Amino acid sequence: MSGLQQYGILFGLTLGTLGFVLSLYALARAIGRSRAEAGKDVPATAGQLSRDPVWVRYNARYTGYALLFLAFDMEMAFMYPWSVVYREEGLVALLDMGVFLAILFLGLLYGWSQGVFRRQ
Amino acid sequence: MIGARETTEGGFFSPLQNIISRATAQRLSCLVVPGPELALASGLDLPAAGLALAAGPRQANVLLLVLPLSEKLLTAASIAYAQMPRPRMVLALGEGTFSPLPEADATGPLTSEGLMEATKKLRQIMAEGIFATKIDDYDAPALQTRIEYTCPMHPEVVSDEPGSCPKCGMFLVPKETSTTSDTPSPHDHATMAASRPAASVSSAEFAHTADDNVAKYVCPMHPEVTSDAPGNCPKCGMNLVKPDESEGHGHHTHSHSAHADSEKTAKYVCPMHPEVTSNEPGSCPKCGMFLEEVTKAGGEEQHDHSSHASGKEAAKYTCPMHPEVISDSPGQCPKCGMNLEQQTTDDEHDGHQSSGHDHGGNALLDGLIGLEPGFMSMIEMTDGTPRSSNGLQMEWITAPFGPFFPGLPGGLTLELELDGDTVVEAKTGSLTGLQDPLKNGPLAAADYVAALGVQMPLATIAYRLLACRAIEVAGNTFATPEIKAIRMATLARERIASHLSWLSQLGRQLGLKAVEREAATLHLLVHAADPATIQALEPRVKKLLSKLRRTWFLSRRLATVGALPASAAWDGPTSHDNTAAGRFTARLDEIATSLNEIKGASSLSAPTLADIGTATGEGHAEVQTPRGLASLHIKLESGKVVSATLKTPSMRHIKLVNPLIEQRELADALVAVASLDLSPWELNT
Amino acid sequence: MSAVLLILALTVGVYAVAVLEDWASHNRLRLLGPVISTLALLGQESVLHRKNDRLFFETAPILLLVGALLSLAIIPLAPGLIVTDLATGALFFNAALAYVLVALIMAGWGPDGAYGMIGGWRFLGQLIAYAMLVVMPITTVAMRAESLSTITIVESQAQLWNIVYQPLGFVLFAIAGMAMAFVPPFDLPNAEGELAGGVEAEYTGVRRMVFRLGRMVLILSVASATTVFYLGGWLGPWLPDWAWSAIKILAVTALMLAGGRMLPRVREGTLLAWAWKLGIPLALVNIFLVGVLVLVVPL
Amino acid sequence: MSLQVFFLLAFGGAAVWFGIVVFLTHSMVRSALALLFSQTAIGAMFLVMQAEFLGVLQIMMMATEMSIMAIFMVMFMMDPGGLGEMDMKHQRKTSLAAGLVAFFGALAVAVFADWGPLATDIPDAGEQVRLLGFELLGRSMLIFESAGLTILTAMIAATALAVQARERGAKA
Repeated sequence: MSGLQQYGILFGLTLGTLGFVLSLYALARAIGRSRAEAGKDVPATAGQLSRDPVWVRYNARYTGYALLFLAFDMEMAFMYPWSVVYREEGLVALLDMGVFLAILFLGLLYGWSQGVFRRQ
Repeated sequence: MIGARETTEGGFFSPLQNIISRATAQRLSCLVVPGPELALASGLDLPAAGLALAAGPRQANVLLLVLPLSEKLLTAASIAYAQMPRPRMVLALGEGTFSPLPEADATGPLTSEGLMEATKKLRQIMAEGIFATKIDDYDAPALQTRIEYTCPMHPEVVSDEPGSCPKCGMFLVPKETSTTSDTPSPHDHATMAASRPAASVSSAEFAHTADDNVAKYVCPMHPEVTSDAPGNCPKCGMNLVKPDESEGHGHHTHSHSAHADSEKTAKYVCPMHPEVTSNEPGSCPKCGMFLEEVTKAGGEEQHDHSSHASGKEAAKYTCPMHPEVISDSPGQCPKCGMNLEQQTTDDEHDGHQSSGHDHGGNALLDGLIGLEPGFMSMIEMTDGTPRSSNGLQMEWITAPFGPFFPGLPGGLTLELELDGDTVVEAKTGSLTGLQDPLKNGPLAAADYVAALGVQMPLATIAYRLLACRAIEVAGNTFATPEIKAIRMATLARERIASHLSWLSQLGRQLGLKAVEREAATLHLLVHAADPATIQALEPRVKKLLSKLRRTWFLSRRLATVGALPASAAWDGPTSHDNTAAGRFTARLDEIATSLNEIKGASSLSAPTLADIGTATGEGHAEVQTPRGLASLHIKLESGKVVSATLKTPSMRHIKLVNPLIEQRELADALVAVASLDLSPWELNT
Repeated sequence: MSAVLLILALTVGVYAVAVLEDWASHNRLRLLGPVISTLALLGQESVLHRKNDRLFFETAPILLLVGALLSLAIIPLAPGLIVTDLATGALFFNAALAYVLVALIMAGWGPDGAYGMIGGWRFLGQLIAYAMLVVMPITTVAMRAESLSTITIVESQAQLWNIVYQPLGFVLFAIAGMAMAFVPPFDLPNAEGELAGGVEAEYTGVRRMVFRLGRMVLILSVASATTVFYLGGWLGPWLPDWAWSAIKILAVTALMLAGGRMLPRVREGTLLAWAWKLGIPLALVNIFLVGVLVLVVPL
Repeated sequence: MSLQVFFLLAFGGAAVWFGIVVFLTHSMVRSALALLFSQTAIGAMFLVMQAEFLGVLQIMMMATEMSIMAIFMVMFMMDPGGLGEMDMKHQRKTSLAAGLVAFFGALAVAVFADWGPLATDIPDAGEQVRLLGFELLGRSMLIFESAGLTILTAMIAATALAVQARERGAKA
C-alpha cells in the first residue's frame, strides 16, 4: 500500500467519523427536540446562575514549564530520525546524541537552578 | 411527568422512544438537595436504590429533595432543576414544602424504605415514557433576568441603560443578571447601587426618546437595521447602538459644537453621560448618578472641543481599535464606541509616552516599530485590574462552589475569587443556617431539645445532648451515671458516623471511589446501630482505618494543605501537626477510640431530657461535638426555655477558611475547606 | 474483510473499555451497562448555551473522537490486521493524540463556564507534564526496532519484550499514558470533586455521548499503544495472534483503570514538578541506557 | 496525480483560509486555534506531497505549540474572549504592504528558482526517515549540534524571561 493510499484511508476515517457523529445527532434530534427554557442555557455552577463571562485573562501558572517544554519539543524532532538509524551508526550516534542531550540537560539544570520548575 | 421531553405526535420513532424510556429508567442519576451527607445521615442508601450521584445538575435526571429545606436552598434547587436537561424528575422525601419547584413525581417518608418505594415509582413513570407531546416550561423567580450594561474592559462599570464607559468610553455591552438579590452577583458595587434608585427616572427618559424616534437601536454599518431592543445586527452581527451616538460624524460634530456653547458655563457633569451638564450640583436626569465637578483634565478636554468647534485646527481623530475610523471631530467610534483619539505628530507622541505611563519596554517597542499609540493605550486600561501574586495583571473570575458542589457539604456556599487555577479569596456562607427555635415564643424544655436536634441533622445527638445538659443545669437536675454513660456512648457512635461521612465526602472530592463507597456503607451500618452490631462491625471499620493510614500517597497529598497556626481558633479533632493530614489522622484516631467507648455500653439511644418540672434558672453547657466544642447558654422560666445562646464550632471554624486558601491551587483550597469539616447547619445564614 | 474485522474489534474494544470503566468507578460488572447508558443519553436533551462559542462547543467532542480514532489506526492487532501501517506510526500516534488537548481546550472554553475553562487550561499544564514522558520512551523503542512502524516495533520484540528490555521506559510510558488518557488519578480536566465535571460539565445528551465515546476510544488507544510498544503486541504462544492482542490490551486497560481507584487525584503543581524534576531526567537516562544496551546486547 | 493536486490545493486553501480567520475573529483563543488548524493543513499538504515525516511532525508539534501560544495570548492580551469585539487588524497599510512584498517574494522564488528535475521515484516514508537520520549524523552533524546550542540559548532566554517575570511579581 502506497503512502498516499494510507493517507487516503486516514482521511476517509476522519470523514466517516464525522458522518457517524452527524447521523447520531440527526437521530437524537428526530427522537425529540430540546426545549429552550429560562436558566437552562446558562453554564451550570452548582445551584447558582453564573451569567458573567469567564473569558478573561487567565493566569496560567505553568508558563515557566511551558517555555522549557517548547525547547524540548523542538529537540524531539531531531530524535526520531536519529533513533531509527541509531543501530546502524552505532557509537557515532551515541556520542553525537550524547552531546546533544547533554546540552539539553544543561538547559534543564539551568532552568531548575533558576527556579523555573515551580508554580510562578 | 413534569419534566418530560418534547416530541411530535405519532412519531416514526416511538418504538425507539419506548426503548429509550426504559433505558432511562435504569439510569437514574440524582442531585441531592442539600447534599449526599444529609441523605446518609437520614439513612438513605442511594446506591442500593440504584441512584448514582451526579456531579452537577447537567448530569442529573432526578432532583432528590431531603425535606424540610430552607427557602434559600429551595431557590438554589430551583436553579439546579432548571439547569437539568430533560427528562428530569423531582423526588421529595420527608415532610415540607418545596414551593418554587414543580410538584414531585414521587414522594415518600425520609427512610430507606421510603426511598426504595419512591424510586420504584420513579422508574415506573420513566419506563412508561419520558416523551410527551405537550410539556410546560419551568420557570421560577430566581431565573428571571434583567438586562444591565457593562463595560467589557471594566466589569465594575454597570449601568441600567446602554451608554459608554466613563473610564474608557467603549460602548457598554448588554449582560443578563438576576432580578432577585438571592443569587449574589459579584458586581454588587457602588455604581450599580447608585444607578438603581433612578430606574424610574431613566425609564421616563426612555419613553421620551421613544416619542422622538421609534427605533432605539440601529446597526452602525446598516442604518436600515433598527430594533427596539439592544442586540446584534442580523447582517453583520455587530452590536446595535443608540442612534444619537452613531449617526455619523456630521451629526456628531453638530451636537458637539452645540455642546461647546453650553460647556463654557458648565461646571458639573454626569460621569456616565458626558452630555449632561449643569451649573449646579445635582443628579443626572438620565441615570440619577451624582454629577461630578468638572476636573482640570476634563476642562482641558472641553477646551479642545470648543477650539475644534471654532474650526481653527484640522486635527484628525481616530479609534485606537479601528484605525480605519477617522474623523474630523472628537467623539466615539461608530464600531466600538471608544473615544476617538487625536492623531498625533511625533512630538506629541513622545509627550504622550513621557506623560507618566511606565509600561516597561513599551516606549522602546513603540519607537522601534511605530505601533499606534492607541494600541498601547490598551495597557492603560489594565490599570484597574488586579495584580496577581506573580506580578502579572490578570482578571479574576468569581466562581460559586456550592451550594450543591460535589466534595463540599451541601448548603455551604463558597464563592471563590479565582486567579486562573489559584484562589485569591473566598466568600463563605450557608443557605441553611441556624434559625432560632424560640422565634415564636418560649418553648417547653423537651420541645426545645427536639427542635435543636432537628435543626442539626448532621449532629442531632450532640445538640440534643447539649440542650439536655444546659436545661438540666438550669433546672438543677442531673442525669444518673447510667444515663450519662449511655449518652456518652451514643455521642461516640455519632462521632464515628460523622467522621465516616466526612471520609466519604473527602473520598469523593479526591476521586477515591473505593474510600467514598466503603465509608458511606459503614456509615449507614453504624449510624443507628446497637452496641452489638457496632462490635461486629469493628473489624471492618478498623480495616478501612488501617488501609487509609497506610496509603502513603494520601497523607502526602494532605500534608501540605491547610496548616493552621497554633493560635488559630480550632477545637475540632487535632493531632500534633494541625494540617489537613493531621486532622485526617486525628479523625481516624477518634473513630478508633470512640469504638472502644461504645464497647462497655449496654444500649444506645438519643438523649432525652430528665424531668425538670417547672424549674426556673440559667444553665450553661458544653459538648464536644464531632466538629468541635459547642456551647449553649439557656434561660428557663417555669419549665420553658425563654432564651438561648448557641455557639457552634463551625461558626468559629469558618473564619479559618480565608487564610487557609489564599494563593493556593484550587485543588488544595478545596481540600483545605473540606478538612475543616464545616457544617452549613451550624452557621448563620 | 479485514476492514470488517477491524470495525468489529473496535466496537468490542470500546464496549469492553466502557464496561471496565463502569466497573472501576462503581465496582459492579454490568455487561449491558454501556448499551443502557447510550440509550439513556440518546434520550436526553442536548443543551446548548446562548452566548457561548458554539463552534468550539460543537467541534470539541468530534475532534476528541477523531483524534482518538486516528491514533488507533496505527495499532496492529495481528500481522495484516491494521488500518494503516504508516512508516512513522509511532510518531503519528502522538500527532493524533495531540488533538485531544485541542479538543479539551475547546470543550472548556466553549460554554463560557468557570469549571470547564479551568479544566481545559489545566489539561494544557498536564500535557506539558506528560508529553515528554510519552515521546522519549517511544524513541528508545524505535532505537531497538530501527523503525517507527508499529509492526516492525512488535516484530523487534520477538526475542524479548520491551517491558523486560527497557523497564524504566515502560514505567514512564505507562504513567504518562494514564495522564494522557486523563484517567484517575490524573483526571484533572474533568475532576468530579474539584470541578464538578470540568470540561465535560456542560455536555449533555448526544453530545455527551460522543464525548464519552471519544474518551473510551482514547483509553483503548493508550492501552493498545502500551501493548504494542512494550508488551510485544500480538506475540505469544499457543493462542492466535489477535487473541493475545485482545488479552493484553484489556489487561492493560483494567490495570490502568483499577490503579487510579486507590490514589487521590494528583495536584497539577505536583504533577508538573515530578514530571520535570524526576520524570524527564529519568527519561534521558533511559535513552542513554537503552543506547548502550542496543550496542552491547543487540537482541 | 490529479487527485493529489486537488488535495494539495484543497489543503492549501484551508491553510490560507484559517490564516485569514486568525484576523477575522475577535476571540484570542479562536485566533490561536485558527492558526493551529492552518498549520495542521500545511502538515496535511506535506502528507499529500509524500513527505510523511515532515507532515506528521508538523501536525504533532503545531497542536501543542499553538495551544501554548493560545494560553499566552489568553494571559497577556486584553479581552481574550473577544467580548468587546475589538479589531485584530492593526496598521493595515504597513502590514498589507509587508504581506504583499512577502507574497510576491515567495512567488518569485517559487517561479524562478531552479527546482531541479521532477522526482519520479520518491523513496518510501520509512526510507525518508532513515535518510534524514543519516544526514543528521553525517553531513549535517554540525548543523544538528548547533541546533542543540540554539535550543539551549532559547532555554536560557526563556528561563531568564520567566524568572524576570517572577521577580517583578515579588517586587510588586
